Amino acid sequence: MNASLLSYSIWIPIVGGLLVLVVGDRRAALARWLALIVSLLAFAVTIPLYTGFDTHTAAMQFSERVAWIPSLNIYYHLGVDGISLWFVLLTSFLTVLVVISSWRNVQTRVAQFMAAFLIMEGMMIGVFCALDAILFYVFWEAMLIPMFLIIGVWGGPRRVYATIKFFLYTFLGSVLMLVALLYLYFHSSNSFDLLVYQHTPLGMTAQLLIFIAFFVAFAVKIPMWPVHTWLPDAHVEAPTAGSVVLAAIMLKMGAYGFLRLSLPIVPDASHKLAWLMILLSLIAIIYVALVAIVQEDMKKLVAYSSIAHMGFVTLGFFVFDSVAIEGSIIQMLSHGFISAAMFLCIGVLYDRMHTRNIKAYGGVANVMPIFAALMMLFAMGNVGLPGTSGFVGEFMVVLGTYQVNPWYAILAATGLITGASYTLWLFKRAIFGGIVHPEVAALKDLDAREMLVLGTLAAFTLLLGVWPAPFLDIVHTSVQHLVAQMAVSKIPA
Amino acid sequence: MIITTVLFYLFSAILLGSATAVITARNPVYASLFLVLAFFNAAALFILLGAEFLGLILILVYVGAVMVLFLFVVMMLDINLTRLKEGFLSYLPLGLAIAILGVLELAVVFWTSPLGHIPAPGPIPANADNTRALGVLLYTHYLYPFEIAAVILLVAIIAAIALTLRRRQGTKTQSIDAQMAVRAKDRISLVNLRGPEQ
Amino acid sequence: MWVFDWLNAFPPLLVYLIIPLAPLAGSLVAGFGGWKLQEQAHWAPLAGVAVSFYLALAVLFQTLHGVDFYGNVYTWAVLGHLQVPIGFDVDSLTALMLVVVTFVSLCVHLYTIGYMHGDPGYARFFSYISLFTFSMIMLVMSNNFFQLFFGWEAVGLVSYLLIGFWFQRESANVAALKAFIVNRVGDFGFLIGIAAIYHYCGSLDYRTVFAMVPHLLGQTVEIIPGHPWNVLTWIALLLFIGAMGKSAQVPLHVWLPESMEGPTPISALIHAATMVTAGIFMVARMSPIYEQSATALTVILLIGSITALFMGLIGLVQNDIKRIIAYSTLSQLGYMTAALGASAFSAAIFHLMTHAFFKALLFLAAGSVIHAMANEQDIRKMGGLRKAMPITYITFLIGGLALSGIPPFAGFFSKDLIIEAVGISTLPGAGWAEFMLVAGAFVTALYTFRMFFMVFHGAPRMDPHTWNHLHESPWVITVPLIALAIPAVYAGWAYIGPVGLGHFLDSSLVIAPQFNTIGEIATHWQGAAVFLLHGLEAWPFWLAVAGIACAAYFYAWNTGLPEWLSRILSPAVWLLESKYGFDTFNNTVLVRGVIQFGRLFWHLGDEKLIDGLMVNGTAFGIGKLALSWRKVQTGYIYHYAFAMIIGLILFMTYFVIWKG
Amino acid sequence: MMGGQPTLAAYLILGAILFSIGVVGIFLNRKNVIILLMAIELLLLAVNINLVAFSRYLGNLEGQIFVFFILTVAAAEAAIGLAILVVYFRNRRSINVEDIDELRG
Repeated sequence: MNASLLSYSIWIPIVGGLLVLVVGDRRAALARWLALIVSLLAFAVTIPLYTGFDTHTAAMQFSERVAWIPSLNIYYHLGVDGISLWFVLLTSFLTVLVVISSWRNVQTRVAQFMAAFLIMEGMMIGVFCALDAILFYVFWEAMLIPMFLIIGVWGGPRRVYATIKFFLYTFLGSVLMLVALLYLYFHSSNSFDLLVYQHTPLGMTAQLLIFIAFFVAFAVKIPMWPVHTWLPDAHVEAPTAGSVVLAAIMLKMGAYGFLRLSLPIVPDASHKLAWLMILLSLIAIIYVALVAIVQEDMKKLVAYSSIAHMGFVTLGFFVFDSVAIEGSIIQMLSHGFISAAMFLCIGVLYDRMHTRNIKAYGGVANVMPIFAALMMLFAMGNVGLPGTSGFVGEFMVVLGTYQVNPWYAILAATGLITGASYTLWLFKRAIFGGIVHPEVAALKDLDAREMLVLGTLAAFTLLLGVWPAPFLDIVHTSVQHLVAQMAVSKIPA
Repeated sequence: MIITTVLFYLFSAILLGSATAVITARNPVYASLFLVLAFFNAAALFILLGAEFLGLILILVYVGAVMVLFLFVVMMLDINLTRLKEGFLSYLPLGLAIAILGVLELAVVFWTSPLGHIPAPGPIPANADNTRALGVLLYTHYLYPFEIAAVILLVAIIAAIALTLRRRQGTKTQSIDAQMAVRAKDRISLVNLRGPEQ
Repeated sequence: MWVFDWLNAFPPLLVYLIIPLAPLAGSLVAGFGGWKLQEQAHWAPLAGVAVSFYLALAVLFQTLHGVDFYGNVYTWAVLGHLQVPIGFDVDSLTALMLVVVTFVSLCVHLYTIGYMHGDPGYARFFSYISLFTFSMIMLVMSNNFFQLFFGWEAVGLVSYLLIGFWFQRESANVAALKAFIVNRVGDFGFLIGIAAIYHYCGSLDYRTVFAMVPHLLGQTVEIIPGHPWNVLTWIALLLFIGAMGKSAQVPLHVWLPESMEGPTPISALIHAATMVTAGIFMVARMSPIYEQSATALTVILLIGSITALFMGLIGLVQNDIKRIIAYSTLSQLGYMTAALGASAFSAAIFHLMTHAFFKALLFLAAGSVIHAMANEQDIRKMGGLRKAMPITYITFLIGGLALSGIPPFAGFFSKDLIIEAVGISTLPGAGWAEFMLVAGAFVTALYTFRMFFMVFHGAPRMDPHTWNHLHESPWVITVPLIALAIPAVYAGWAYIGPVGLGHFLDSSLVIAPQFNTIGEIATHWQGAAVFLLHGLEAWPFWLAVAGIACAAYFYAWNTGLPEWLSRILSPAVWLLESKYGFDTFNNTVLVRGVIQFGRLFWHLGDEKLIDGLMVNGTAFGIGKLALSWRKVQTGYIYHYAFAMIIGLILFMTYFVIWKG
Repeated sequence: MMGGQPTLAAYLILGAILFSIGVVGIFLNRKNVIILLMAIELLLLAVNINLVAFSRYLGNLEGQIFVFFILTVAAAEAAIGLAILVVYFRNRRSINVEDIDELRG
């Protein structure tokens, strides 16, 4: 059982998703329940990963390695370490919430909708677990398809533009990554093993080119400035559940790629181009935050805030300080909870009012006090208030960044101010205030299902903020190992 | 041996001249006739090179069959020659330039490369049997390609027939397969002229 | 003391833990059970804060006997090589702060029962103020910078929630937002300061950091290349930016007057007695760092005294009773900050304490007035209230006298001590600072009694309906007033010895010998009575008396005079009424600037350049290119043949000429 | 060319010139499919001369074998080409290449 846990967590949702597809849209209720059961089962399967995880080693755990295409040396090779474990758990956990949250507000093609999410879950877990370059690439690209369908089929009025933009952006980036992987294949005596790549000596030019290829793929996914403009469009058009998965998990893929591929495989190039990455991260933190302030559409606002928050993540990576990198990972995890919650909150409002324009709201707190309280918590998390998860990562990144250059820390810390500005201004305009629009007066507070979803996320937001030690313990050894690895040049003497 | 050289230049000159005539002739009939002449000279050159079989084949197959086919088609079709000659010379400079360039370059290569100066082999022995040698090679080592070549020819024949075959409309001929395939229920069809009952 | 003896049976950590957790529990009960408890929601928070107060007293007595505590509760996280604990540092400074915080909080809880009665957010309000008490206790009990920052931001959050408590009001929301963001600007500096501390000391633990201070003395940092700064100055100034935000020092003071949009009890609790003094507390707590940097102390001294005088001046032209008190709070915080700058940390803490009592008293009394006036806050519409509200009148007078620094009330001792310490200080600019502080004494008395006379004396200016319904407030409001009035009277002469000058705080504070102003005063110390007599001969006292006399003359007897004066001095009045233009500057330059930049980046950067030019531009460009390239595809076979042949020849040429 | 036999280069240049004439033929008669086909025959003939010459000078009969196959394929090509031409003429009453543009986008 232990030996193939990862396979289970990948394939249970995928097979389950196919089953849901077979059940069909006619039997929507059955499809929903089946999807819920599958997602719960998939989540249950990932829990032993945490309980059985050995925090003392940086090696891959729960490894599986089976020949897949022997003639090309391609293996079905899976494994998790401290860096990827949380993302596997986050994915399986959020899928449960996503299924519950879409219980009622998706009424068309229910089975297909649920199936898309389940299949996507399996693929995303696959990305986080894959240790074979081709397997990684296959999951990486395959994951786009369900998301493409989710936005394209269940999306808003401009969904076609958004999906094509989303698809082209992300696909274009990935292709270069494939080229880099193939180059590595020929340079590592025909291996597709990502772990082998970490020990393959590479000259500076090769490293720089590989880094740029990876950078394009991952920067688009994160997304970093200036390749971020697909994200607001995709978010605005995506259904709530799609936004949740997009923000909470898919954005993490790019950052994860940096950690798993760029930093260990091309450390010298990473060092050499760190200034560029830091520059782009700081631009994301400052520029994008300013753009977020003036948004009129709630989802766009949160989407831009996601970009700004991911700026902290990439900033943390490229100062090569273990505190900062751990902070970045925690920031990613925290952003997984908080951005998911923010999008769900907006979804709650959208379900009732069918508009995301901030001006259409105002005074929601009068009629939806519980909702307002929960959203205030998430807003504070977004602002990065100590005691919520949002603070931990930013705090660690600033701490770690200061080690390298005080100016980086100073510029990054302006995110504290701008973050408070756009989040709380949104809150003031939408939630506080008197009731101006009669539609708002008719709003109903959260029902039990919504409360369950948001409450769970709130609990995690607080837990991670009040006691991040257990979360960090998992990450610690792997990050130390990574930092040690990064310190050694790979350029052949 | 001087005679060989003289013959080579003679045949070559006629070959090139007739080839030039082929591409410049106003009338396709003349063109094909010049082509025939070119083939004859080429065949002579082949024989000069000791490839009698190929030379003969060239005359038999090309002159005897292919060129006749050309002539046949040219004469069969009622071709508007004036339209075809429009802009005849407009591409001449380009074509000439490319041709001269190509010839010059090839000449340079051939003159400079050692390949061009391979010493001429000795005279062909009197008892040499080019046809037999080719036959031995064709029916042993190149048997499969030879068979395939035969199949290609067969395919070409069938394709040419299939392409040009035309079933004339309105001719009264017996369709045997249609007669064989007929079924009882196809013989009569009952048609309700009144339409459905109200 | 015998009432605390039974606590010895418990492990000390448990006792310390209960101090913050009791209000937190009260807050959770009120918050989650609020919709069921409704008007009974106050019991749990009240009980929680009462427990805290009781234990805080116990802790104070312990520390009086020299029992300190320094330990960790749990490890929050291990960051790289850095262990970040949640822990407590309980010494005399903490104990004193705990008592002040829990005492004022208890009074405010009690007062709130009456003041917020009938408000739909009754339970929510109690939940918030208990949560605030929890946060503030965490802040003062912290033994490391992380937890300090946690408390720091958490009090900011509760302050935000409470200022915007009446969230239906636009002005309250704006004020809340402003308070949070301005505080965030301070926190921004504070966070960088913490990062700097981590960078240089490798730890966030107070004791470890303080132990590292001697090693940092000679180190410099070049934030701006070519300008080496002393590391400790850099750290001290960064931390002080945080203090400027929280303790509302110029120019980060703009949020405090507007925070008066919140209900009065929280104005008393948060925006007078406790939260705003967090900055003062923090600097005192970090005295080992600040004492090593004369530059930082000078900056603090000047900013403090500028705040003290110029914010007090604005108080002269305000008409909203709460705003007047708010500006006086700003001014008094300036005094405290100036004391910090003069290294008179104990004086600052002492003033913090007395100020907590009399300012909370003033606010609560003002709240009592507002309550009686049916939420009217404009002093021009009051007058003659003393007959209707005797208890409020007396307590307000006590508070006012204490604020103005009239002996023997509490404020006199603490303020005089500060002025004297600043006078002794040898820092550059200390002379100016002393001048501003002394002048501030006059201004303080003037605006305080202007308010006093306009509210309680003279002819009533409200409508008859309100006049007829005037009544003294219920006991839940008056009892806290009386409870606060007592220390406002006696805390000065009773505690100036031990707290202001004595050795009670010595274990918590570090004072460098060259800055030891308080030590110098202490050498001449002959008891509170002598200090008082000495004070009667000094400028500040007579200026305060003059201020009261002026106020009495202008606003009780010759009420036409102020108008005439304001007409003569109209440019000055205009300057004061526009609050020196800080708000205008912030709104037009900063806020609008940020929004303009945001729009620019969005429309020009994102939409036009990135999306328009790069993304859609690429698509458009490829389309164009395809259109033109399509023309090459003529469909004529001979064109393709030519292309092939020409290509072939070109290749051949290449090989012949370059490779041949 | 000192008496004796013509060199290999002579044959190869003959082939090159013949090939070039074929190319010029294509350029000149770009509209007339029949002459185009004839030009192609010339090109093939040039190739064949080269092959036979190589075969002779290198003493390797395989060159002639290839000529044999080329002849086969060329014959097949000519047959089919002419068949297409006939069909085309039947449909369009023209063999002008410019009229062959049904597949043009």
